[in-house]
Amino acid sequence: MSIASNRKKGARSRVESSLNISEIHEIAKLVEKYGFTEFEFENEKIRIRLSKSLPAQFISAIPTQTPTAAATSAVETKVSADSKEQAVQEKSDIEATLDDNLHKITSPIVGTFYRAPAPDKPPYVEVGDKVTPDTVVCIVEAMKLMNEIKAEVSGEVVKIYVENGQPVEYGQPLFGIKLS
Amino acid sequence: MSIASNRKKGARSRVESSLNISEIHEIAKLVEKYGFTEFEFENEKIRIRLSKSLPAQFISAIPTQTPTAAATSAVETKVSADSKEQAVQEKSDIEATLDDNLHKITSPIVGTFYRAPAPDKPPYVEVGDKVTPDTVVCIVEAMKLMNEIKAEVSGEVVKIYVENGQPVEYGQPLFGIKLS
Amino acid sequence: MRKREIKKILIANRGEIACRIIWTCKEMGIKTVAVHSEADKEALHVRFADEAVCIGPAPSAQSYLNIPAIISAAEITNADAIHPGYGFLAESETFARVCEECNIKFIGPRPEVIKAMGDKVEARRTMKAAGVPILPGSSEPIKSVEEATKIAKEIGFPVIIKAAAGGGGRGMRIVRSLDELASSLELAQSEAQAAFKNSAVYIEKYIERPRHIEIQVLADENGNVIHLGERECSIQRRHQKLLEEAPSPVVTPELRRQMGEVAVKACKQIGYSSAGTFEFLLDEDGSFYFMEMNTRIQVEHPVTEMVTAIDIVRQQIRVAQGEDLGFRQEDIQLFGHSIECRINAEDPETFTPSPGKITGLNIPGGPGVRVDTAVYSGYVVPPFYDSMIAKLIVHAGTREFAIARMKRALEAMVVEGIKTTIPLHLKIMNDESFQKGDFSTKFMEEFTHRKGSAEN
Amino acid sequence: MRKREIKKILIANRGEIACRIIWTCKEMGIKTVAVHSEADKEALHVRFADEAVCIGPAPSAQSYLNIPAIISAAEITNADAIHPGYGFLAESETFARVCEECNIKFIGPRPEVIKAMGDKVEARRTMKAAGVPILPGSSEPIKSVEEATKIAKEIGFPVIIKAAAGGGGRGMRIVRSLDELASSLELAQSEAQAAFKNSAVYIEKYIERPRHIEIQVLADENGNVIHLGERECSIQRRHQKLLEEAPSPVVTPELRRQMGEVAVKACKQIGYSSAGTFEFLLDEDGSFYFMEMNTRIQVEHPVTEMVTAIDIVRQQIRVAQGEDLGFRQEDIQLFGHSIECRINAEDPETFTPSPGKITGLNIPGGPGVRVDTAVYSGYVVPPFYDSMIAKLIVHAGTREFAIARMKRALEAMVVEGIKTTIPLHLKIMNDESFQKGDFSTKFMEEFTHRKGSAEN
Repeated sequence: MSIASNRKKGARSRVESSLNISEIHEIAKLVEKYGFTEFEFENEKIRIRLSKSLPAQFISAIPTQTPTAAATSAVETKVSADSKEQAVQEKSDIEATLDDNLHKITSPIVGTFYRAPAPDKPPYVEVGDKVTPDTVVCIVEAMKLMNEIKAEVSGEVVKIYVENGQPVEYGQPLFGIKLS
Repeated sequence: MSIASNRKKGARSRVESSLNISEIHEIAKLVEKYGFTEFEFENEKIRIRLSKSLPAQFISAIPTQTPTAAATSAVETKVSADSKEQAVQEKSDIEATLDDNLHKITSPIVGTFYRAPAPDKPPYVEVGDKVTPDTVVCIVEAMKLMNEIKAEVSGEVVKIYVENGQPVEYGQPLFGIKLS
Repeated sequence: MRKREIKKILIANRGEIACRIIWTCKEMGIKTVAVHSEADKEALHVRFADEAVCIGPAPSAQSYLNIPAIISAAEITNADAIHPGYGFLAESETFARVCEECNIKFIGPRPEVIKAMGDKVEARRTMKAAGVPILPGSSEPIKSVEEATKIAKEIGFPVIIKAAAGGGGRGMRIVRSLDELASSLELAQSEAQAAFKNSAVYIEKYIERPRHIEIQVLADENGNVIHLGERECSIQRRHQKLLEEAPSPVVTPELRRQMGEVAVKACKQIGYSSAGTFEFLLDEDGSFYFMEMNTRIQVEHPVTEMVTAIDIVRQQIRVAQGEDLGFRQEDIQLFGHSIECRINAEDPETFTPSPGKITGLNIPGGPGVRVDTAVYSGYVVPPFYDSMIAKLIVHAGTREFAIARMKRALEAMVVEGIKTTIPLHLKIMNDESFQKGDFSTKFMEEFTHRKGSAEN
Repeated sequence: MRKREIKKILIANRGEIACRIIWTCKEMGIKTVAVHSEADKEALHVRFADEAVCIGPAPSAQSYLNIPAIISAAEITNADAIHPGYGFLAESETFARVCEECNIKFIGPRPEVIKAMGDKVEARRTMKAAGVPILPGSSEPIKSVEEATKIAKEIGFPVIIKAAAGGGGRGMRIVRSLDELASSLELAQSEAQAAFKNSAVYIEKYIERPRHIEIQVLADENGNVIHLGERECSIQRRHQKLLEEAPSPVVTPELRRQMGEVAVKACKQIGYSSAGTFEFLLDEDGSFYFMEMNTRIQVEHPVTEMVTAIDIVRQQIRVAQGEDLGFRQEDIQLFGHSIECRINAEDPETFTPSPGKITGLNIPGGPGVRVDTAVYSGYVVPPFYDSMIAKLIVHAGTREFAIARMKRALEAMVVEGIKTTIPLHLKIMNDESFQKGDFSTKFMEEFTHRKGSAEN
């Protein structure tokens, strides 16, 4: 039994998506989009074993699969396996994971979820709508930037997990899609 | 995995005999024999939940199955079961427990084991000797008192686990007897 | 007193105090022998001692109270001293005497002193003779209203009339003024006659809201005695202390000096040595009355260690070696405030014991937090012994800060698999009367009542 | 500086320091937000914070170094301040600036100060201007023997001749007297030419056996600055501190005063605020030279907390609220001695990381022991982050006593399932040079060598 597995009131729900390379790509692209290419690594080097030999342009180097990704890939499999075990424990807490046969569109960033481009506009998608990979399904606002989130898959929207205006964390399921 | 199950050098071997009422009888008899019938229970009461309502003549009351024995009997079964589990873990450490089909004569007290009544006398028993319940098999010296240990069973001595003059702890196997 | 070097100590105890003593022995370079029952084979004191001897089956009467087995264990391991901890044989004159006869140093005061302080009547007589204030009252049954009036006037109201044959709260009557005395006495006598077939009653001073305050003393075998200030132990349930603190929120430096001096003087008079504790009842007007003396280390000794930075077990061992105390009274300075919560394996509402396997455990850390425990994740709390599984101790600059620290430490202390008193302690920390320091030994009664009312 | 009340702090970190900050926030009644990567879902900082936000996948570049994600997490939880801990973004000027722009209080000094101290060359220049002693040497390549002689005489022997293009120990030549200078210079130049195709060399003072001594400072935003004495951090392996202590066994009260005053003066000059650390090289003759300044809380801050009884994180938060420091320099008193051992999930011989599941755990307790950790029995140490899993800290009256205490605490600290540096620390505690306090930053080299010889 894990000490930390007891959920407490007030904690946000945590989501069980496993780590994969395409998500790293996606995240790196988005982070890059904000223009934060400069990081201070001087002390970080001392503290973070896996990244200590990296050049200062760490973030921008990510999409090309540089040392970090290579160095961590061996252990990622292990972590995913652990996550799956923990998922069994926490399943009942998270409505979204019950729909195991649905594809989930998850939030690639932390921010605020908006279903429409503006308060007076209709939502991008509703339950029952068909989507293609390029369909914009929502906006996640982070640091005053409106990030359009695309479906990335083709199918039908069958679930919307998050209410308009709610905060979302990384990896949190936003939509359940029945793939076509 | 149990933190305390790692054995360290210098610790004496611990023995896996389970708790039973006949042993309590036996021990109580022996303790009584030393004449220590007086115990201070005033502070003990405060500290020991199971015995707080006991009269001061606790020890001498034991053979007649008074409150303690009654109060603890419910939990004894549980402890025995636990001991058995732990025995599996520690088995390899203790030579004696390997001879599972032998009856063990164990030390009923802490003390020093002597095979003979005096240094210049022959041992009470040797491997191959037959014993009956009343056969004295050894002496365990405790607090300058020589306590003769009887076989309590009939059979043949096939193992002697402890060297002459060695210290023994409570419950430590002394002889292995093939019951007749 | 000639000096004797102690090289190996047998610890005639189990649980956190056995470990606590092992830590200090290790720091002093002294070898340790653990003794244990069959139920304690997996206990940490067995793991961390240099040697371990199984002394008997689970029931403590046949193991931790088994004097011959313990003495034999000391003999076969060549231990030259025994530390009894608290409980079990810690205040057994017999045990101390057997140790002495077997030429094993008993770490505690002399057997005669243990005996004298163990008999409550003799202890009070001895203390009275040594100038320690005792709760005033009649020493013989009251014969007449005139006699009752005389005594009541002497000791002052309120007084309590107690049936000689009563006990446990029965046959008691509190009298708050002279007007009520005659009628109360008559009533009490007839009640006593009806209830106990014995009309004899006594009169004693009644303290409305007493606090349980105790003074820690340290004495060497060469006549030096000091005190380490007081502990506040009023938070009790059925005379079981739940939490303790040092200093008391109501003891002033002047009162501390007075109580300390009384205790030190008494120690000198009775030839006390080693660590000891004077338990007093403290009245709201600052009067204090001797209850009893504990001739051993107390469960709650860490709060004193935190505010004085003195290791009391180390001092016990030094003194047992014939050494002088390492400091004089003027070296003792109190810094900050310390609180100890006793974490028991008990239901926090009903107080029924909750032994069993600890399946998950988090021990709080960070600044000002000390945890004395002998449990670990996977440990099975046996049903045979005391239910206390840990002492959570905090230290901070002020009482308010110490309460805040205790709250966060209690929140971070996680024990899974069994029930514990952690939730109760959190409620006490959040209680307004506790926070104000405004309480007496009746705290738990009033607290439970308040909680009961709040829930209705 | 106007006061701003901080009601909720987001902690942009993980592991023990995240928990450490949560403890102080709880004691101050401030709400906390944990951020975490997907690998840290089961981490204790997530459990003990009031709220938790997953900010990205396991690699720290996409989680704990992900500025937009952290700022967004602060915005969606309405946190009004961010504590960066150490490592990760703690010394990122960019991060401090983004916080400022987003109207979130960054708990640390101003971005300009972080930037100035982050650039080593600028930091030295600034410090020199502020009167802080810098390691003397030539600022330009040496042109002639005469120039070399002049500089060497100025700074005193021994000196070190360093190839401008060298590094990592290559192209260095130590000169101990004037006689050797000319020939050494010639040799160094031709070696440099051969090795790096560049004959340019510098001269700098050479310290034979330097100690790494650092001064802890605290500054508020209203110009008040104090220091909390020094920490001894010479026990390092490849510039990674292994264990630290306070005070240093060689720093006298007078030297402490000197070093402290230099640091305080420099802080005032650069307008420093929050907690900070001046790292110095200390020569055997008592001269000290600025190395760098860390503009954040340090891993080893607890040893200072133990000897001063000051909660440094609390002071950081108070100062971030615009409050004055709670005390003046004259209020700071050092009591006793404290040692911290960093317990890393590493092979104690090869130092290769040893992540994995902790299957058994015992956290030592008893007097004078503090453990700052975020692991528990059953926790899986992830391979993505730093290998430090716990800080074992002891406090005692003297250094000798603290070493004895650390030994028994190390013996009682059990971590099963992964390898840790506990055995290495035990060996260091038993090392004679360590016990005498007779060591320099070369300690680990010499220690490893001694151990190697002893084993052959």
